[in-house]
Amino acid sequence: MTLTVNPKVLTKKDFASDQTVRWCPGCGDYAILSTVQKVFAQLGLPREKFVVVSGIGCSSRFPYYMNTYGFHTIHGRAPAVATGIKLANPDLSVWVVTGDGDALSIGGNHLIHAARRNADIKVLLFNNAIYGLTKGQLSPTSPRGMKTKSSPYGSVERPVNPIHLTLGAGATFVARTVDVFQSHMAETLEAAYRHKGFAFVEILQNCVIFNHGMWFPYTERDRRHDHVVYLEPGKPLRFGKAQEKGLVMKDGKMETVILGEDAAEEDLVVHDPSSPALAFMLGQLRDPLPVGVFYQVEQPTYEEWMYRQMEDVKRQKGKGDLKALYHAGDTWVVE
Amino acid sequence: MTLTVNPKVLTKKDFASDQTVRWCPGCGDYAILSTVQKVFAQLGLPREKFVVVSGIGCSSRFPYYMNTYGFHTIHGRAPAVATGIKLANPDLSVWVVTGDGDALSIGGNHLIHAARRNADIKVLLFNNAIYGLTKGQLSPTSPRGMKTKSSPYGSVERPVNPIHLTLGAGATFVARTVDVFQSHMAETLEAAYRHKGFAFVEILQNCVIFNHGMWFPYTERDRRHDHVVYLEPGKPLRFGKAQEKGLVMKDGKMETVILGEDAAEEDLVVHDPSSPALAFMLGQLRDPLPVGVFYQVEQPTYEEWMYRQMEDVKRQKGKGDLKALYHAGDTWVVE
Amino acid sequence: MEKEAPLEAPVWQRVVVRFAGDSGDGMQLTGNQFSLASVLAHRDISTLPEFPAEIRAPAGTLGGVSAFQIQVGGQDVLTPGDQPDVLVAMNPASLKVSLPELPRGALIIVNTDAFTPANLKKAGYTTNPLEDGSLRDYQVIPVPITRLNREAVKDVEGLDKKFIDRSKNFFALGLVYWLFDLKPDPTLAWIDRKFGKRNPAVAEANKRALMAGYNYGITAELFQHRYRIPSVDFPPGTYRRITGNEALAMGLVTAAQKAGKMLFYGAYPITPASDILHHLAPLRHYDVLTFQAEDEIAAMAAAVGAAFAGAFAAVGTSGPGMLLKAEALNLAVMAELPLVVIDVQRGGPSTGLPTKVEQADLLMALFGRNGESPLVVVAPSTPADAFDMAIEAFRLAVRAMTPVVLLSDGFLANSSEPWRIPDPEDIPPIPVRHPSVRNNGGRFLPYKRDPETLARPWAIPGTPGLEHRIGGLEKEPETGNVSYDPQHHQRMVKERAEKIERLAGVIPEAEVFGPEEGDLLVVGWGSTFGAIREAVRQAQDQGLSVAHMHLRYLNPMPRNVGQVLKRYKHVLVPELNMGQLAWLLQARYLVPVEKLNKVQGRPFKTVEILKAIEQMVDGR
Amino acid sequence: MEKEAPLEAPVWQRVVVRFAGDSGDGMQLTGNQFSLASVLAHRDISTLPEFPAEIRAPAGTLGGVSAFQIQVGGQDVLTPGDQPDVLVAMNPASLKVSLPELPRGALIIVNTDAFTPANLKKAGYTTNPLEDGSLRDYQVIPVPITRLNREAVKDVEGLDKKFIDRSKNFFALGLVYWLFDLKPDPTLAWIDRKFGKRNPAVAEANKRALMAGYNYGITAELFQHRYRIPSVDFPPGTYRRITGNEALAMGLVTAAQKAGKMLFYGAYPITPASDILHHLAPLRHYDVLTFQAEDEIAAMAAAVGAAFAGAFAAVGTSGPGMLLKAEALNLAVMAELPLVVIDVQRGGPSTGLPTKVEQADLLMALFGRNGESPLVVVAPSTPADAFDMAIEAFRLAVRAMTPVVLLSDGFLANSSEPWRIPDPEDIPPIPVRHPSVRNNGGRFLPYKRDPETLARPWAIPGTPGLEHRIGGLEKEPETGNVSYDPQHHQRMVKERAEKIERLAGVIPEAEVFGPEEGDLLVVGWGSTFGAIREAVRQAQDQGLSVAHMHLRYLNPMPRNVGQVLKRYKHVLVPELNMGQLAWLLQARYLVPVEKLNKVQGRPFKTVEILKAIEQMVDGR
Ligand SMILES: Cc1ncc(C[n+]2csc(CCOP(=O)(O)OP(=O)(O)O)c2C)c(N)n1
Ligand SMILES: Cc1ncc(C[n+]2csc(CCOP(=O)(O)OP(=O)(O)O)c2C)c(N)n1
Ligand code: SF4
Ligand code: SF4
Ligand SMILES: [Mg+2]
Ligand SMILES: [Mg+2]
Repeated sequence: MTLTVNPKVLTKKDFASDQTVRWCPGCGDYAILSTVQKVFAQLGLPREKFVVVSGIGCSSRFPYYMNTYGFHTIHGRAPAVATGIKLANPDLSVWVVTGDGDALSIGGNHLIHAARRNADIKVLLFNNAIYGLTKGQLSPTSPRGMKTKSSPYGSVERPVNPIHLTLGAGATFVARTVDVFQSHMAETLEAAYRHKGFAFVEILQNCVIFNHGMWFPYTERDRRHDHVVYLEPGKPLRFGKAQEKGLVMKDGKMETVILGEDAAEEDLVVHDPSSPALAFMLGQLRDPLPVGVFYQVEQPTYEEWMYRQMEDVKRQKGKGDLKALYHAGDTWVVE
Repeated sequence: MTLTVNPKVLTKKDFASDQTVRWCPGCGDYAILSTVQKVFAQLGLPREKFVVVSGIGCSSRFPYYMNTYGFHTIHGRAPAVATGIKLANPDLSVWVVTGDGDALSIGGNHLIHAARRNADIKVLLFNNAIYGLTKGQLSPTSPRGMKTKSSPYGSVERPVNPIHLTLGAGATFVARTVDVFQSHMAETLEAAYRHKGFAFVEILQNCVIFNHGMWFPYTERDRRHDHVVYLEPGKPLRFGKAQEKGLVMKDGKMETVILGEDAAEEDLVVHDPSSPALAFMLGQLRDPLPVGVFYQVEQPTYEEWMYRQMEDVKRQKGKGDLKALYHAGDTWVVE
Repeated sequence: MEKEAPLEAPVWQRVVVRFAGDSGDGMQLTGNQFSLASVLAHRDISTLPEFPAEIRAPAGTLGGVSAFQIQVGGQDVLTPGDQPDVLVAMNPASLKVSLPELPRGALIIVNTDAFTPANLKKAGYTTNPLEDGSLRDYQVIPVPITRLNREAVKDVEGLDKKFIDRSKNFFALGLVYWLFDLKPDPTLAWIDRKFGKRNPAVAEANKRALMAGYNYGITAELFQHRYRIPSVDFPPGTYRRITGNEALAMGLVTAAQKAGKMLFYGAYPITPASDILHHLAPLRHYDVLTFQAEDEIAAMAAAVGAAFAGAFAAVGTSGPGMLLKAEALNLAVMAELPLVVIDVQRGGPSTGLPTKVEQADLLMALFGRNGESPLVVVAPSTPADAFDMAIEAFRLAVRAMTPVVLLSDGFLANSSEPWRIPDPEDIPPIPVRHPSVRNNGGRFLPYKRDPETLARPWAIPGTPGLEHRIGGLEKEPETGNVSYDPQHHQRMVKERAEKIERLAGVIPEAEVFGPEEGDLLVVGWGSTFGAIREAVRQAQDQGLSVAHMHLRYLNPMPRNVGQVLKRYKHVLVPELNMGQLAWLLQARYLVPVEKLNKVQGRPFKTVEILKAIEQMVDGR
Repeated sequence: MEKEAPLEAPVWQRVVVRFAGDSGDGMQLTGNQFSLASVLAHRDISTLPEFPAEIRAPAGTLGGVSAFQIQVGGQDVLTPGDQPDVLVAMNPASLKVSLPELPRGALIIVNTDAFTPANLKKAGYTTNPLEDGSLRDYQVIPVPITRLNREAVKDVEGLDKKFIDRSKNFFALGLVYWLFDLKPDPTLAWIDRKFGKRNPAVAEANKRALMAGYNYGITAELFQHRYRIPSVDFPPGTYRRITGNEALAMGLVTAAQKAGKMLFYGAYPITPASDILHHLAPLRHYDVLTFQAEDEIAAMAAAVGAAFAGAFAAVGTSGPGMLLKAEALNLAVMAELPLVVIDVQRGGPSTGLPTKVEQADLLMALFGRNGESPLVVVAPSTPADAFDMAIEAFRLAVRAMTPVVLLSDGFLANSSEPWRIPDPEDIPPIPVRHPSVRNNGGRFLPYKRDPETLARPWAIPGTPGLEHRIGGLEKEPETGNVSYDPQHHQRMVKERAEKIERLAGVIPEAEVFGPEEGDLLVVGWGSTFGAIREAVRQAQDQGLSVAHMHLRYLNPMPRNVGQVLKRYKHVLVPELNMGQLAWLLQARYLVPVEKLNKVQGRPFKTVEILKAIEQMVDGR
């Protein structure tokens, strides 16, 4: 039996596994799955080169539905497992699918360390601001006051900001997209893939069962334009149905203006994904909510450095020889 | 035997325990210990109200030397233990002493979650950019290329920036000081104490044995002035022996200028600890290195919210009664 | 006019009923209402909900089946029953999933309307089981439930269309009420309480559905007989139903109040333990502080901190969480701080079977920490017992200044039984002493042990003059100062072990149910109690010389265990694992034991244990 | 002219020497040089360094003492010795710390210059032991080492003042070389290699100090005799010294190379395991990728990932780290991936005694994971054996597709012995198969087991056509698809256990040293090998009927263990814990065993075991 695969002819279908998808009807995860399958098919890489790694959560069932290599690991540890995979075989395209609880609560440490090391892995965080799989408890992205099974009188916690956290950890690529923004998500995922190094993509996702409508202010067709701003490198920050609004900087803070009334196009902030301070400021904004690539900077990847060092040492010392290893130091001979 | 303690007459000595201090001669930890003891004595709080909690590391031996309540816990978990202490008894003044490995490597997750929750605990991170206790391995703050026992050919990792990380996590107080800057450290610690909420203080510390001189560019008396800038709220950022240099903003970046030559006093950036973006930008600077309070904002603390909720519920529902609890729901009587 | 069932209708001592349908069909609610009606009619019950795997499977598939099994009886009911005598199947998938459990002759009430080609296909049926003769060994009662129900609610004013079919479970419930001669009133009242205000139309529809089902029973003459179950002579008192998770939550709160303490509960959600958190989180006015931590490590570490600060601290989790808690738990062993760790065991290893029962964490609880790390391990045997054991856990924790692990499981957690509500006044207080003066003249010695219990003093931060430092390094006796002295280590290791062993002096001896000596002793622990006790009872009824000893204390073990074991020719240890208690008993008492192991994510059936008993006593 | 020791000087089969001084006195270096000189003179050795607790204590205090003990012998030397025959004490603190270990009559060489009032005080002496008669039971050789050394190096040109006294350990070493009739040449050469280029003045000073000490021995007539130790008939070959940690590092690299694989080593530093990382990190050119993770969880998880991707993955840690690794290790059990987990055990519980030896993680290794989680556990018995067992661990891991836990300890880690360097060619390759074609016609079944080993195929990402998904949930057999089916769970639990048990068929039977049957069998595991073997040998020399069985495989156990146990009247199990192997043996084989337990952070002394043997064989 021959197993040759021609990457050129791959379609979305090729990336669908034979397992029944088991999310609740209407769950935002479906749209993400569909887009990821589509994007993967277009990347020009054969299926066997993809590894999709996840933790535990509704979102983390993702690998089962992808006809690639997949590993549904344990809660919060996917970035560490992915790092091991990437280090062992840098040839693979390694993707982490995770949830807000998985990545930001139990897995927070692995996320920030993967970010700072800059191993070339792509982290897709499905943020539904709730624990779906365990049936509706507070998550680190649930807003203060939110009532859940574990916070019946409202949350008393300040939520974490995933964009800020990953920027603070030193991620080289930080982006946000939304489950229902199909083409935006596709572009963002492709940008993440093209980025050489660690890429973090927050995907706002609707949980129909335990947190329905969490992101509606940003996703409902009629409101969307007024509450979402698309980040495009080198372009001024405009939004609104007729692109009539924009963002200006005032006293070190972002403010919304009406073009022509409060300000002119030249006054608007121009998006520069190479500026960490701007990215941090944009990360603070909730209305309008920025989507797109907040920050991107090219740096050598962790595995690049690691393998370069291995090669350097080999060049200097020659390929390791067990005999030499055993005989290092003082030896004596008995005859 | 009477145990009354008069907080007014406390001195530094009162805070020294009877245990022999066991750091290497010359270790930067001595200076920090001395300053902490001095500052504690001045805060007007009786000894029994202090709890010093630590993880594992050279730095984490700290509680043994403080004549207060103390808990030398396990590696990386001190912020979580401290949160439990504070929640159980908000009356206590809870201090965490930790190292760069303890807080940023194994304990990273607890640090960022303590920061975002804003429980009123003070975290002192002794940053010596090395694992001291385990005898000299790479730490998350060791610079790339640094040779250690675990990186004999130089580190291949991008270090973490503790200021950025805690800002990204949403800390309400972020500061930096240096082991040998005695009075600056005292001021900074006092500011941390006065801050209502989570306070993070990075203290650059010299490890004479495994990483001697790591911070010398900033600490040597003759070089200090040119490489350190003191952050003071509302003051322009000036430094240099004769305060002849300053920092200006250019294209969204900080740049050093010579006053009178490249720029005037008015051009200088004025420090505003309420601006997260400015704090983030300052966090990037390595030369000059900013010390002082990068960021401070007042927000309700975690335990405040929690206890307020407990009180609210009590007010609404009355103090809980076991009988009512047992009898909630459907019951039936057998006679 | 109500037609009575034929007079010769037998009296059933116990009947097992199973409601099964799609996740969306409200089977849990139905089962719960049936349980309630049964207990209000003074019958004993034991229930077992069966949820589908965590994520909602597509409607109508085998994976999406939700079921609720209940045994109702006129005498001690100890298990939800081996095999359903009555099955209510709301769709083909639920029939298919349940059928293997049914005995021949069982009564099956099916919603024929749901047996559409599409649904049959989703359930993997190629022919319709209602028509192909494959159910010939059962009494099938075909009822067009969906249609009848639509009829019943069609006139309800203001009823949103999407709610019409949602009431069909009430129709089925009404029918079953009639079948069991139970009054629909409690459910009618419940419907009013639940929906009356918020959505009167839905309330009305549900009530009509319920009564339509009940009346259908009266008029349709579908059944050969009704089930008559005598009522039980419960001891006088007020009763409620209680699940294991509810009982644990209430036990923890009670323990704290009995000590005049705040309850600090640290948790990170995990199936099947999350409900303990959900039960505790609303109890703020009971001085219950629930802390949802970033992970299990932090939950445990915070509990250690809270215990240090003087709170009654507890945590609850399941297997994977226990692993993450182990290091901070070990710190509590070393720091000698009292706290309670609940492990609601589920199928393993690794993520395993998150919603299923297993008892495979026993040896982990005992040995799953580095170094010699003795602590107390207890295990409730029934939901109601969980209340008592939660209190007992704190009592022992405080007495010996030690962490206590309480092993529950996924079956105990969710199954329910009637609970005679105690008077809180009757529960003895838990004595706690926090020293306020130095225990050694001018010095405070944090590790100076109580000569009787070997407990160290619980001096809490904030107390003037008792400032001291503790930690995870080995210590000098008494002072608690860090010490690497070989003799100090040896002594402290021994004292930590000894202090746990001494608790054997205050815990009750293990009770033996049955003859004092004989052919066979069946030894169990945890949630297998009901199945074992029932099997032993049946074996005794057959005249076999069999006794049952159930261990609620696993460490230390009751002081009589060794002697009891030796009084029987054979010992049988049934466990939902590969033989962990068996291993312990052999290691400790050098008594050979026979193992009966099941690792299928399900409780034992009585018959499985009975068979093993018969084989051991008769068979050789 | 060299004065020979009196002719009647006895020949010593073995001598135990202990170098002790302040941390700053270079005692480890001194001990290492002495070891080297001894082995180069064809003597057998066993060494034990003793570091002060982790943080540098103030100079001159008891806490700051650093010591190095070595047994040198003319026949099999199995331990560093119970009691030093010769003590070199560089200051009062080191004398005080060492004295309790010395037998009467021991030879004590003291640096009298260090016995200043200040130093005496720091050591807690109120009177000078050299003068108050308290050493009358020993042969004290007072040498003004500091002064003599200063004299020796005073003319070295360009010698920085601060280095003058630093060479005094070489003076002491020279003196001891003379005493043991050892050639100073290897050390002279070593000094040249080490300092010759970088600091010729220091090199010169050290060499002069060494020779001055040696010559002082010749001229001063301090000793009644020199120690004559015959040389050993080692089998021919090239030898080196090796510590346990070195051996493990080399074993791991060898295993990987023998499979043509990269070695992925995930680690988070922790005493006493960190040195394995330090030994591996420089081996980049051996395709060794060391990953210093953010914590033990990540180290383990990354290793699981690396194993999934096809690398030879290993991790190394100590007790507290094992707890953090448990969850991801359990994932490897479920995912059935091969990897090696090294636990260098130290004193516990919790942080415990980080630098000290203990064997208290055995039951944790076996049972410290939720659910039924069987894996392989092995334990090397000597430093050199650690090399073989590291390779064996990988061999078993790959054969059964399972994680393997290798239990070393703080004693094995740092002690050293001569190692006959193998020819790498003689080490058999480790066969690894990664499938490249589907194993079931058109489908790939990731859990289709090999009928002989029950191992599943190790198909690695990047292989076209074998795309598959694995995870921590329970699985359907063969397909590996998630399954909650009761029978699937039962079957998979059994198969995971069975596959480990089957390895008993390929591991060697346990060897018995001594009579095939008799009065007493002593059973041990791990680093206690030397002390037990030595004690058994001495008991046998006394004519006692005693044998020794040392278990290098703890799970599965060698197939003959049960039978061997039954061939002796009594069984004694000495362990550096409270009786963990003893538990295992009782639980598994129902054979009563006598326990000999020590938890003092120290290895057994031969005499301790010998006494227990005598009591059991003679005493009753
Ligand atoms: C160690 C451990 N702790 C807890 C759990 C239980 N658990 C499974 S998923 C989950 C959180 C899921 O939330 P999220 O990551 O936001 O994913 P979602 O289900 O919302 O997609 C939790 C707490 C677990 N599986 N393992
Ligand atoms: C779970 C666990 N892993 C590893 C260790 C070993 N360990 C102790 S301290 C330490 C790092 C110390 O570095 P840092 O926090 O920077 O403190 P420093 O000693 O430099 O003050 C490590 C890895 C441990 N004690 N526990
Ligand atoms: S619970 Fe929420 S997140 Fe999970 S599958 Fe259902 S809708 Fe999606
Ligand atoms: S090793 Fe470094 S950090 Fe630790 S005590 Fe010594 S000097 Fe200080
Ligand atoms: Mg979520
Ligand atoms: Mg450090």
